[in-house]
Amino acid sequence: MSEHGDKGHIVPYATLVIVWAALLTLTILTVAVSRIDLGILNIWAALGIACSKSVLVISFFMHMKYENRLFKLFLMIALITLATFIGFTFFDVMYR
Amino acid sequence: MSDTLIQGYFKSKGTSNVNPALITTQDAVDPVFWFILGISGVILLAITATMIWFVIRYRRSRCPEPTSQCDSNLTLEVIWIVVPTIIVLAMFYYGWAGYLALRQVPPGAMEITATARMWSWDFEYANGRHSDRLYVPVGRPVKVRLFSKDVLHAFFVPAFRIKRDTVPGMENYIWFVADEQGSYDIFCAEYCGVGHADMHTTVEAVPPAEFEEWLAGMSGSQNTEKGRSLLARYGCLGCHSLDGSKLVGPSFKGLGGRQVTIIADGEERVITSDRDYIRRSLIAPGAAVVKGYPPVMPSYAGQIPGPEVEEMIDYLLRIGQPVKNGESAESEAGLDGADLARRQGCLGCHSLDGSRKVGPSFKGLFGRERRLAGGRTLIADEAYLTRAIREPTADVVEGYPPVMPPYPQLRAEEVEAIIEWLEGLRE
Amino acid sequence: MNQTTSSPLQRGFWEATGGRRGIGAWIFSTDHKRIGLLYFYSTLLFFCVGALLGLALRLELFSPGADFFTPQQYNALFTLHGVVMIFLFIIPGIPAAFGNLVMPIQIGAEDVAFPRLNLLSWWLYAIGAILALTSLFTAGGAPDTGWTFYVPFSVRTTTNVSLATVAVFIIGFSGILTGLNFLVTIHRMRAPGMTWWRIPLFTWSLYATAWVQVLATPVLGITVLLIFAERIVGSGLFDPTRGGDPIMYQHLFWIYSHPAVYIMILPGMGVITDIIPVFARKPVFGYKAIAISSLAIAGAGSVVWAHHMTTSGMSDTAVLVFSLLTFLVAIPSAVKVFNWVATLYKGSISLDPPLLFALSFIFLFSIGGLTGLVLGAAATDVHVHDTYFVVGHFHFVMFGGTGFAYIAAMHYWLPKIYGRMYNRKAAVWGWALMTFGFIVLYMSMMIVGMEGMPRRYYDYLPKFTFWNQLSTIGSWILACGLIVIFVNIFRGLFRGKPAGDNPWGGASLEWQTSSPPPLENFDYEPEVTHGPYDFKRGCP
Amino acid sequence: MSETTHAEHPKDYSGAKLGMWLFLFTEVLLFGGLFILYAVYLQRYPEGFKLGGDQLNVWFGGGNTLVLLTSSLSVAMAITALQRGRVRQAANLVGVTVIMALWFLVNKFFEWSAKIHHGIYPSSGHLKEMPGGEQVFFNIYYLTTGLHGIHVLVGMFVMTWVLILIRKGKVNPDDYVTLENAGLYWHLVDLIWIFIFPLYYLIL
Ligand code: HEA
Ligand code: HEA
Ligand code: HEC
Ligand code: CUA
Ligand SMILES: [Cu+2]
Repeated sequence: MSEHGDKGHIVPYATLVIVWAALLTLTILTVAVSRIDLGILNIWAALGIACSKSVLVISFFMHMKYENRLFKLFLMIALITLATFIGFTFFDVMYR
Repeated sequence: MSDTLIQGYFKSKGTSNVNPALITTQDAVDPVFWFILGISGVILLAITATMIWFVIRYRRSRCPEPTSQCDSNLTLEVIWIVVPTIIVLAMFYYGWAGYLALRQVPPGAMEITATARMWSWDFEYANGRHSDRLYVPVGRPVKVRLFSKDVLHAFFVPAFRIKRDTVPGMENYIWFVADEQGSYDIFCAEYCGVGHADMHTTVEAVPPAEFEEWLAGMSGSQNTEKGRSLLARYGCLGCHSLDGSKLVGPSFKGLGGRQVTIIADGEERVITSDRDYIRRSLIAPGAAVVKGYPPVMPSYAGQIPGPEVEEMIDYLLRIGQPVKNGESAESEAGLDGADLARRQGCLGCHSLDGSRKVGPSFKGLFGRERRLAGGRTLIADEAYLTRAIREPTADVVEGYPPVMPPYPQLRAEEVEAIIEWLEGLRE
Repeated sequence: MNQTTSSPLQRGFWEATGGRRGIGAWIFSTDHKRIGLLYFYSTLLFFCVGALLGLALRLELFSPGADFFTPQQYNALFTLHGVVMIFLFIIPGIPAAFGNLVMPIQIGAEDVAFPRLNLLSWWLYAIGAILALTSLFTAGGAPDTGWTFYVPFSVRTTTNVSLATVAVFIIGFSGILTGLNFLVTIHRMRAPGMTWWRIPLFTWSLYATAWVQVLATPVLGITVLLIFAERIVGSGLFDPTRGGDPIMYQHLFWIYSHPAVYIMILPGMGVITDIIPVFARKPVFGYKAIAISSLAIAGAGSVVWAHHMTTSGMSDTAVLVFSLLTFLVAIPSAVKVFNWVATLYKGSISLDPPLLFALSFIFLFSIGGLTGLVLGAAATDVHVHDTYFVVGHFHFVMFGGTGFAYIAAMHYWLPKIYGRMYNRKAAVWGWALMTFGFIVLYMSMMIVGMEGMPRRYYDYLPKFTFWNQLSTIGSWILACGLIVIFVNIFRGLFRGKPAGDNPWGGASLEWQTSSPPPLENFDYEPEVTHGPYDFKRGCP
Repeated sequence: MSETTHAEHPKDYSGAKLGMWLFLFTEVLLFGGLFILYAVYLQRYPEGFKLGGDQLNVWFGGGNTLVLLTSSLSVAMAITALQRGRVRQAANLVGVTVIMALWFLVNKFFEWSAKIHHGIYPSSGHLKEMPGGEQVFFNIYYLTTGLHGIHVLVGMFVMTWVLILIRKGKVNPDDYVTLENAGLYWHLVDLIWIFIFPLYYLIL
């Protein structure tokens, strides 16, 4: 990788603003959804929306979309680790 | 069977001698131990032997150059991945099966509730009786429900290979069956503070008939015993001694009428301990802390019924005071001291032939001059012996560790019977 | 540390003080070798402190009853012994000391990726250590919770636990930064030709370790912060009277602390893997298998934490799952052991001190690991949990494993760093005493544990006396061995004969540069053309 | 510190960013511990959590969400601006971010004060009288938002520092990895809030 070659992709303002608008929309959506009683689904809907917002932030604001595979791999490792930490704790609390 | 793990291995394997069909917790655990340790031993030996052999066979003085540059072999590597996998899966399976047996209480088990607190145990039986040793009938499975009043403790009986934490705010359980009469150690296995190592008590496995008798008996009478058992039940004796020795808190000995230096609102004051003071100490221990002690006593406000509080205070005011007459009317009950001594496990530590075991021999003990740790000497008379049995740590014989457990559960006439029997062992 | 100025051999990075003088040339240096030595001496210091505390524990346990210490003092002693050994010695021990010293050289880099961050790591470590020591002498007295800080006791006790948790937090942070630094270094700083499959296995093990450090240590951070919050602001998250659950604390604690045991052992395994082929003059057997097994241990080791909680009252399903997973971690460890032994086959074996320690490692670690299987099986763990059997197990793996690897690394790499050699015969004597004393010391613990003696007891029943006394005697033998070792090695390093650039005939890069190495490790840009264990082409 | 030895070596951009990302993972896992507790206690006390969530003010939470999202936008734009050589604009955008951070903290301050005023804070007598589930909810709420607040505060200082560097020309269109890394940190603070908001404010 040469000095300036990997200095990164320039993300245009327009893209950033569109992402921001999408984030705001999703925020409103999540508030709206929380007002409807879906039982257990409420929490999953909230998490689902929060995850999509994160994907947007990570991909565009944090430039992950333009980084090489290594960065994406690292991110997956970290997220999987967190998920197993949370998930495996439930082998205890769910069945106690 | 209820031996330590290692003794158990060398004894011929036989199931319970009371009921041959009974599975004990030891039966569930011991084979797993020997399975895993056996395989491990073989593997360890093989690896070590191979290693040493290679080192000797291929030492540089004999092989100045390596005779092979081989750096991998797929077959070998697959073998030593697959074989260990099979081995560990087998170990896992046995371990799990044994664990399941520990978790499945046999039908018809007797329920007992154990409550741990800093730093003592309290056991409650179906009829409401309490004790600080765990009495169980031989041959009958027992389910112990485990609770904690403060921090984590763990109920551990090595003889039955069982252990489980007591967790505040949560109920745990454990089961076991004593297949042989005897006394088995109960340890606290979860660290719980200064008194952790002293949270030792025993399982007393007695014949069913005797158990029933014990369970039914003694619950009403004897005021003194009641007071003492209340102290044990509410955990006071975990922090306060009855014999003048200093534990976490001041000793109860001679508490009534004593001059106490307290620190209240940052000021030091000397007061005389009386009924009111003791009651306040129980309800708001933080308000006036005895000088030289940490303010760790929990408040018992609302936890002890009023009459019991008064009974405890009665007892506290009485102990350490000169013994009043008229309480020893009921001796001569025709009890066999020798039998009692054996049953209570005295002979595990004391010999009858003059030889030294963990404790001093009983032979010729009565009436002899005793030298205590600290240099005091006295004559082994009835009063001394009673104390030695009731509160063994009060006077520790020189040259012996202070390890004799107290025997609060012995009835007064039983103690008397034992002492009578000891008297007969004079030269 | 400046005694060496008088030495005629003074060369290499020792001379490059960066314009600073005295202690400043060390504690402000960003050279990875100097930082490595800082770590080496600090971890060694804490090892000695911890070891003396261990000696004190054994002294108290020589006979039943409270002999030398009050119960409270004993509790503070083992807490301190555990905290010092775990957080100040064994976790930073090999990665931060020897990793810093040789890893960049092994991959042909001139330093780590973030030299200043590296220095910051050491500073955080030092600050944490000072705080930990301060907690002994202030306010409520030395912490008495054990190194596990279990609630509710750790929240109730009036001793100085709060400060200790802050110290642990800071030390944890230091470990995170080291791990992060190593990951980036290994990814970005390899010399031309240093492909992934040419990286020496010590560096591979550091790579796996670094991942665990980065991903598991933060959980420790939040765990100790929670204790802190619990004590200071009364956030009753673990308090059952306020809806909390004390068992959740144990989950959080072990989510870090089990992976931490692999932070401790993996670098040790790496040291052994680098030593054995050199002294057998033969390529390591199963290079890829060993590299991958390091990653496998790191990965699988992160999901077995609740095997420390079998009797805690957690669900039986969890016991099942975690027991099964625990057994699976044993497999990659087994692969390593077999590969080490196979490497010796048909070699040309020279029994120099580093190899002797490596062989002891294999033997002692195997015992420790195999007893880990007894602990991993649910039924047997119920009996031995929180007894001296566990104490025996972890001393075998931590001291017999990592501790011996640390000493092996000292004998293997310090001549490189100092350019001088110690006396071989004295090292062999020290090794023999240590290994023998070690077995007497800790085997006795395992036996008395199986008999049912619980841990963290200042006092025990008389029936346990024999094994305890034997154990204490073992600790004295071990102490003699350690003293011989240390005296010998430091005499050698400061006054011994010149060691030469490649005293053992190693083929990895650290042996290709001079002893001691120059400031940026190589006088030329290294080109890597062969593997680290290619002795035919690699050595003269 | 090591100017003499290392100045002549070119900066490794990918390396620096890799390091920053790894650091962010540790932050994620630090909060992860709290999220583990959240998940477990939510499963145990769904009712208590609903009651607790009801008492939090969606307007405060929602408002702060907007503030943080917008501040994220401004940092992202600052990077673009700097890449395009518009130094002034970049500095202004970073300035906006700092102001947003401050705004967030002020909001948080008012929100906490209101709660504390109502006697709801860890170890308050009022809280201790509530049922277990609600107590746990508020305790974990305070810890999580408190820890997050500290991160916002740190982020604010980092951004101010970067602003100074831009002004001084130390961070410039040819060398802006410091801004990128500071931006990454700031986005992380935002990301965590993206989860805190629905989990605490919208549990109804
Ligand atoms: C360096 C540190 C280290 C290492 C490497 C290990 C390795 C292992 N540990 Fe250990 N452990 C500790 C440090 C360590 N441990 C500590 C500090 C504690 C106590 C904490 C406390 O409570 O204070 C503890 C406690 C502990 C417990 C909890 C005990 C209890 O409190 O009840 C358990 C239970 O499963 C366990 C299991 C294992 C296993 C299965 C391994 C495995 O990884 C071992 C794998 C190795 C081998 C298996 C041997 C080598 C292989 C062969 C010889 C080949 C043949 C093998 C087969 C066929 C399988 N350990
Ligand atoms: C790397 C880790 C490590 C190491 C090396 C050791 C080493 C030793 N430990 Fe360790 N130990 C732990 C980690 C370690 N320990 C942990 C984590 C615990 C659990 C704590 C808890 O329960 O919370 C524990 C608990 C523990 C206990 C149990 C306490 C209890 O439960 O009540 C005991 C008891 O005997 C003990 C003894 C020893 C001994 C005798 C040594 C010996 O090997 C020490 C050998 C060293 C010497 C004999 C001294 C040698 C002399 C020198 C080095 C020269 C000194 C120098 C100068 C200053 C000039 N340890
Ligand atoms: C956790 C340990 C602990 C327990 C359990 C405990 N105490 Fe105490 N107690 C102390 C300590 C420490 C002191 C001294 C400090 C103080 O006064 O609070 C003390 C003081 C006292 C005093 C004043 C003693 C004197 O010498 O003036 C009395 C009376 C007392 N306790 C009674 C009891 C009774 C009755 C119980 C049980 C129902 C009990 N305690 C349970 C630790 C305990
Ligand atoms: Cu109770 Cu340990
Ligand atoms: Cu473990």
